[in-house]
Amino acid sequence: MADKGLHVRLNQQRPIPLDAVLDCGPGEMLALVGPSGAGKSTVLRCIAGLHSPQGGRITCNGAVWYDGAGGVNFPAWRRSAGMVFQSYALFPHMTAEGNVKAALGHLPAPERSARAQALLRQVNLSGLERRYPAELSGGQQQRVAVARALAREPAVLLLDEPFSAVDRSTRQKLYRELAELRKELRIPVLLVTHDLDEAALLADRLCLLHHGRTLQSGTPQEVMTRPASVEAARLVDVRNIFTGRIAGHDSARRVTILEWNRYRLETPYQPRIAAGTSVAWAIPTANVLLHRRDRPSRGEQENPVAGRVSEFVVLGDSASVAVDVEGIADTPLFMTIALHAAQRNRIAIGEQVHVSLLAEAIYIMPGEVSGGAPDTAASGTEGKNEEDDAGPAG
Amino acid sequence: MADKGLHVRLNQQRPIPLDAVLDCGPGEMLALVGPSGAGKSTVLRCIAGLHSPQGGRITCNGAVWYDGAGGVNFPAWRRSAGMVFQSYALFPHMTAEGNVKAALGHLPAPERSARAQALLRQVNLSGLERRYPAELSGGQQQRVAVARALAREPAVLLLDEPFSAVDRSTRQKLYRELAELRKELRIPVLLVTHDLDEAALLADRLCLLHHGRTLQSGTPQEVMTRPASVEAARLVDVRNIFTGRIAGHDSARRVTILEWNRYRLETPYQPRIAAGTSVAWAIPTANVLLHRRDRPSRGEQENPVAGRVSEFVVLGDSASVAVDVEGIADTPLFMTIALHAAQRNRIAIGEQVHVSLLAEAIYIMPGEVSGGAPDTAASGTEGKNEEDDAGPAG
Amino acid sequence: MDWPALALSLRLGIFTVLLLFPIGIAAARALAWRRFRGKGLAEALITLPLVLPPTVLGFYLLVAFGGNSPLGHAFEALFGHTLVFSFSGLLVASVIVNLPFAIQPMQRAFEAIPADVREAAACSGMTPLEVLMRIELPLAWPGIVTGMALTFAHTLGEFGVVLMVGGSIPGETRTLAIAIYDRVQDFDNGAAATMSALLLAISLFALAITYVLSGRIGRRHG
Amino acid sequence: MDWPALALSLRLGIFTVLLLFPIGIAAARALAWRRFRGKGLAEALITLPLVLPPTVLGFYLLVAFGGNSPLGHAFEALFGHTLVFSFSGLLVASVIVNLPFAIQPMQRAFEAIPADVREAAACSGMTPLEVLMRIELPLAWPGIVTGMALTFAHTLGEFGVVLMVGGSIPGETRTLAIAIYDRVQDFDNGAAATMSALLLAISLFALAITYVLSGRIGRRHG
Amino acid sequence: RAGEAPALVACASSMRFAMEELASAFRASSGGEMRIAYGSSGNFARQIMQGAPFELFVAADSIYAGRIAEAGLALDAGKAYAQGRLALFVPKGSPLKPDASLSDLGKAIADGRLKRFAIASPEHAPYGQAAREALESAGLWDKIGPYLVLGENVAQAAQFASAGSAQGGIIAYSLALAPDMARRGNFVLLPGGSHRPLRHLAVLTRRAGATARAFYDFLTTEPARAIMARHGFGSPQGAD
Ligand SMILES: Nc1ncnc2c1ncn2[C@@H]1O[C@H](COP(=O)(O)OP(=O)(O)OP(=O)(O)O)[C@@H](O)[C@H]1O
Ligand SMILES: Nc1ncnc2c1ncn2[C@@H]1O[C@H](COP(=O)(O)OP(=O)(O)OP(=O)(O)O)[C@@H](O)[C@H]1O
Ligand SMILES: [Mg+2]
Ligand SMILES: [Mg+2]
Repeated sequence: MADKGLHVRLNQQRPIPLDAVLDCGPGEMLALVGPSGAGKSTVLRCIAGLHSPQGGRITCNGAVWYDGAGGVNFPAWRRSAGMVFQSYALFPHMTAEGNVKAALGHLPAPERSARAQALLRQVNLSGLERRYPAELSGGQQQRVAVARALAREPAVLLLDEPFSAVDRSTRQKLYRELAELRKELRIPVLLVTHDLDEAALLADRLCLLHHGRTLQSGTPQEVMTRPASVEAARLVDVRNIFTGRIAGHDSARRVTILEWNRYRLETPYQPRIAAGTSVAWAIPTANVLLHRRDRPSRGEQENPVAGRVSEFVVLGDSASVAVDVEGIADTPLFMTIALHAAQRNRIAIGEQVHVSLLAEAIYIMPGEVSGGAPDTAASGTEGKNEEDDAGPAG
Repeated sequence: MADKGLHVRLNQQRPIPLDAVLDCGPGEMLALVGPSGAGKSTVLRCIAGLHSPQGGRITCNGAVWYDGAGGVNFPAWRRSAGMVFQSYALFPHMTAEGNVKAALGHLPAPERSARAQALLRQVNLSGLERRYPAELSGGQQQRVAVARALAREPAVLLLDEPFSAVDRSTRQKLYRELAELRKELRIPVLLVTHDLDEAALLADRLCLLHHGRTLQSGTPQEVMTRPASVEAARLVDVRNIFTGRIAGHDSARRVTILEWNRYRLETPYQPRIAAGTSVAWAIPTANVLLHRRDRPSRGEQENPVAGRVSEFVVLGDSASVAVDVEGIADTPLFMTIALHAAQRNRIAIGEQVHVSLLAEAIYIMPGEVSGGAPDTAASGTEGKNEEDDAGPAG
Repeated sequence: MDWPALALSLRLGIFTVLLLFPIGIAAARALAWRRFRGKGLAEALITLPLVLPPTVLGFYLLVAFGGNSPLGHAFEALFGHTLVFSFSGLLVASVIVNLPFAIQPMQRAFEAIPADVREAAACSGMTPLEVLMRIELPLAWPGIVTGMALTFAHTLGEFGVVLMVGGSIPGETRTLAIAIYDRVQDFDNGAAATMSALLLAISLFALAITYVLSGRIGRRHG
Repeated sequence: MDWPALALSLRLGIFTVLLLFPIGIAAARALAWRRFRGKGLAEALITLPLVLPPTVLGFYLLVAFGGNSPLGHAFEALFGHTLVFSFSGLLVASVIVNLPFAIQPMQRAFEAIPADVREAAACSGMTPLEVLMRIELPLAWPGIVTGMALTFAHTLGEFGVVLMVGGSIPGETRTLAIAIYDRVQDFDNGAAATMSALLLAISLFALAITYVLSGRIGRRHG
Repeated sequence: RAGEAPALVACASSMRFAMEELASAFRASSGGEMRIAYGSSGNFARQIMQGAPFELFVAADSIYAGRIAEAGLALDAGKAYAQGRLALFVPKGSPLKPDASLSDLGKAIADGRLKRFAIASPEHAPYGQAAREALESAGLWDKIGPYLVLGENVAQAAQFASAGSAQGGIIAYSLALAPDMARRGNFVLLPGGSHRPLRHLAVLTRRAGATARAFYDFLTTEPARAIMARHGFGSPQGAD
């Protein structure tokens, strides 16, 4: 009860289904990640007191802000939650400085102006204090919204995609400011983002939200490398998700053998999974190694697989390559390789390639997968996405 | 004149300074990249006919849309430009389907509904056709805006950060749809984005905009690896920018020697730059190689440099490391290495490290740099950014 | 119950609303979006009919449109009867008197339409007329309905100006409001009360319906 | 020139505006944002004073406030003089008559404030009162000014109701509008014209100033 | 005369009850149809000057009809068809006595029983002018000033006098006879000598047709006088 930090439990059927549990300690930053329409903004709105869920409980530093059963429901202005709205929601009749000053009610009037200017400097907007929102670019407006949310010295900070309209270098600066601020303020910070890099970079913990339900929480590293389910894996952008069957365990070599169509893959030793179980498994695109054409290299004995390049996209220094693996229908295997490596090996669409799936990087998800023949990929991404959006509607 | 594609020349002093030249052929996608407040939205608004610049000329497929000297200025509705607004600008009184149908005026009425639904399916919004904008999440609204812009079958497509609010996997799908569409429609597409990966992935050409001025155009690869100036380099997120002096040329070994404080760096042979010239130079973070602690490797003879780790940030599979190079004040050298390599070499803040600057990756920018002692970094990024925003105001 | 007077009042109300609908929208849009010199004065001039006592306004209109004025002469030459003391005269007077009621709320409604929404409409290839019909009018609708409802109600109740330029001729210019006033003056409170109740019922009904309907439209994009 | 009448008219206009400012804002906000049963009816009822001819309305008020009515009795017991034939009576009548002029434009203005802006204000730690003062009122200001300007102008010009409940007592209930009407009835067109011109000048001045000022505020967030 | 267009008559609203009876009596005797507009005499006078299509103007005083004649819009100088009378009206519950000599009114002023007293505006309403004369003859005009509330016309003065907010008023006798008024209080006819005669004039305009002329003549016939007497109007005799 007198527990520090933010504790949130939300239950609701309509209009937007919610079934979410979140905890965020003081000074902690929790990233809330999920597809468009998952309910991320709605969760923030519930915490800020702008939406009353049907049931649940929200406490902050021991104070009960909302309790569906107890009939407690603090109004927004008494909750002391600083919020950056996805739509910015600036006050159109106030200048940038006025917008920030409006949230400085706790300071004596003569100090507000200096503080507002300092906040605007922090978000890289010095010189634009006198502009009205209509005279600012999208990214500039967004930064005013960030400054305003910080101004209040809130008990929790709720950031709804606060950097989506800001260019990368300004964003770097804002990241640093935010980190500073967290050290100073020691309050829970909730960050809604769809940028996993951003989440990995900034957040202490990450929470996956899907159809209003929290799927998994943990450190970003944990969630991204060890997603708890196929659903979660897809949300953290794991592209190589397949199903297979546990063939057995080799306690001597400390490997577990995974049957994937005609292939028998060595994977980290996990004797607790019974042989014969159908499982979903994944491998990061960076851990699919391309065999060099000219000479064999270190990892070539590890789970070799052959296929044909079906897609080749250059992304700056690196390239994303999709390989149709022999014997595996439908879904290609994706790999990311350095651009020069791709060029050296003359990767092109239609070319035959040999790759290795690094054994230590193969991750088998907990829980049995029903149906699915062992050789198929764990259902395609596209069709699914359409349901994602329609889902909460029904 | 009867030239296909979009040709834009804009000149303006007030209220927003502009000095921009853009060309975009049919079927081509041009990414417009620049910091927040650079004038990207303003350029799109000029093309769409929503803002009249003081001077310049805009032609599309040979038709003059705007000519400051000739007094031509087509109104927006006659320009046939499909636009996604940064603020979405959906019609609040129409459903998602209604919003799209509103831009289908060119189709016979009975066909509109089916077409609108098809477009909404393309942007992953099936099932939400009947929702009003206020009942959609931010990302869903943005996708309605994209569908509406496509609906018009425009002569040019103007996309102002059209995917900023959309999660990564939906974005992947939209990328694919957009690529399809470009093949079908063969129209010029202008994409404003601050995501360089997105630009690299989608765009045929990239144009850098800064303070309303177009700095450089070219393929994304070109612009990102060969920025024309320090300014441009900074915009494409090149982190390692330094100044040095050309010491001389070694025509035998076909290298140019660059003096960088106490170091003499070998760089690709460029005899046309006179010895003694002060130049700005850059190196990609991926081309700074860490020397292994355990055993020496291939590249160690190449431009070795020693320093101390001052920053270490893990980003998914890889890590970003900042090294304070001995003898170089102020600005660290950044490198990106695989996470496992960092761990293997026990990288930590304060540790001494040895790195090599790969000679072939050192890029010397054209033009002499004035001032700057050869050992300093080419002026810091932070202070500059603040001016970036204040700049257009003055 | 003075049925011809009721019919006349309704006819006057409906025609006034029909005439002021286009006039009001045109004026309100211009005042909302155009910048021109003397805009403040134009807005004040439109408010004028509110400032003058209706009877005084009626007096001025009577003199301006009367048989001795150039305007009155011209009208009589054209249509064969005087503008004052005829339904046309009432209508003209009623339109002038209701300018502020119609235009002011409409103007505020047009001003409230976000600029980017109108721009998006133009970028969707809609002609200015289509933008008006499909974007501006629906979004400004609550304000337009307010203006029209105020106009209709006020026309039904208008008394001073009609009295001055109408001449209270039965079936031609004797509106229900005047009939009621006559009854009150005559101490025929019963008849006055009946007629007032009917006038109220009609107006309330019309107003309640418009507000409920426009509320329903407005709620959609709350 | 009837200076006491002018002073009285201005006093009545100012007091009416002062009283209707809080009343109008409270009613307009409730109508704009609350959902309650019978809201359409409430809106229609507020429009009522527009529907009834002012003289008829005045007659009903005369009876309702008169010495024989409970209300009239209560007032007389409290203040020692009758509500009718007094400035207080005029003021009450004027407030009632102006309800639609004040509330309708304000309501539309409050409705046009985006929900997320109000939410952001609450999230900035403003109390509901601060939100009202610093966000809602400034944003609704053009509509509020419209309502107040319509009210002021209409009060100066109001004639029928004042005639009915006032009794034309010089310095107490004889407003400028009534003085002008008296002159017109006397065929003293010269005096009527002078007074009308003054009334017009004052109103036009007040209106032009408010519109220019509120336009300046409104333009900022165009 | 059936088949002829109905005559358009402008009639002072205080004459309405009498007028309706006169019109039906006229229709019965001659078959002439009329459309009658009721309103204030001042308005009608102005409207006729602005070209209003009235054929006959039946005013409730002598001034406005006279103006029409002066403006050259009338066929003749007009003729008096009735004479108005004054009454003291005292609403129910009033401490005032309906006393034709107005002596109780004087006492009420002195002992504070009187708070408000209604008359029509003496500046431009003929009945107001007459009421002032009556009060002057009773020697009360100077004392009653602070208590007066003024009706725009005599009908409004009657409203004031009967609504209970005033303790009484001097109004037209014809109005006091109206059933609705009679129920609300008591009244007494003031002596004709207490004020100058209130002559009611009718005048034919230059648009007058045969029906209007016939009705103009009918106004001064015996049956018409009888009807007017019943509604509280005196004979115009001696007035000319
Ligand atoms: N008023 C409403 N009525 C019904 N459904 C709604 C309403 N508002 C939002 N929704 C739906 O609720 C779901 C969650 O919306 P929310 O805004 O919380 O999503 P989000 O996770 O923030 O998405 P995004 O990343 O696109 O902003 C969406 O599917 C949306 O369509
Ligand atoms: N009405 C105005 N008056 C003065 N300056 C303005 C006005 N509108 C915009 N500006 C300024 O013009 C510059 C360019 O704005 P623009 O919206 O084109 O930027 P942008 O490149 O789209 O930025 P972002 O990425 O943040 O959306 C900004 O610095 C902005 O502050
Ligand atoms: Mg959202
Ligand atoms: Mg922009």
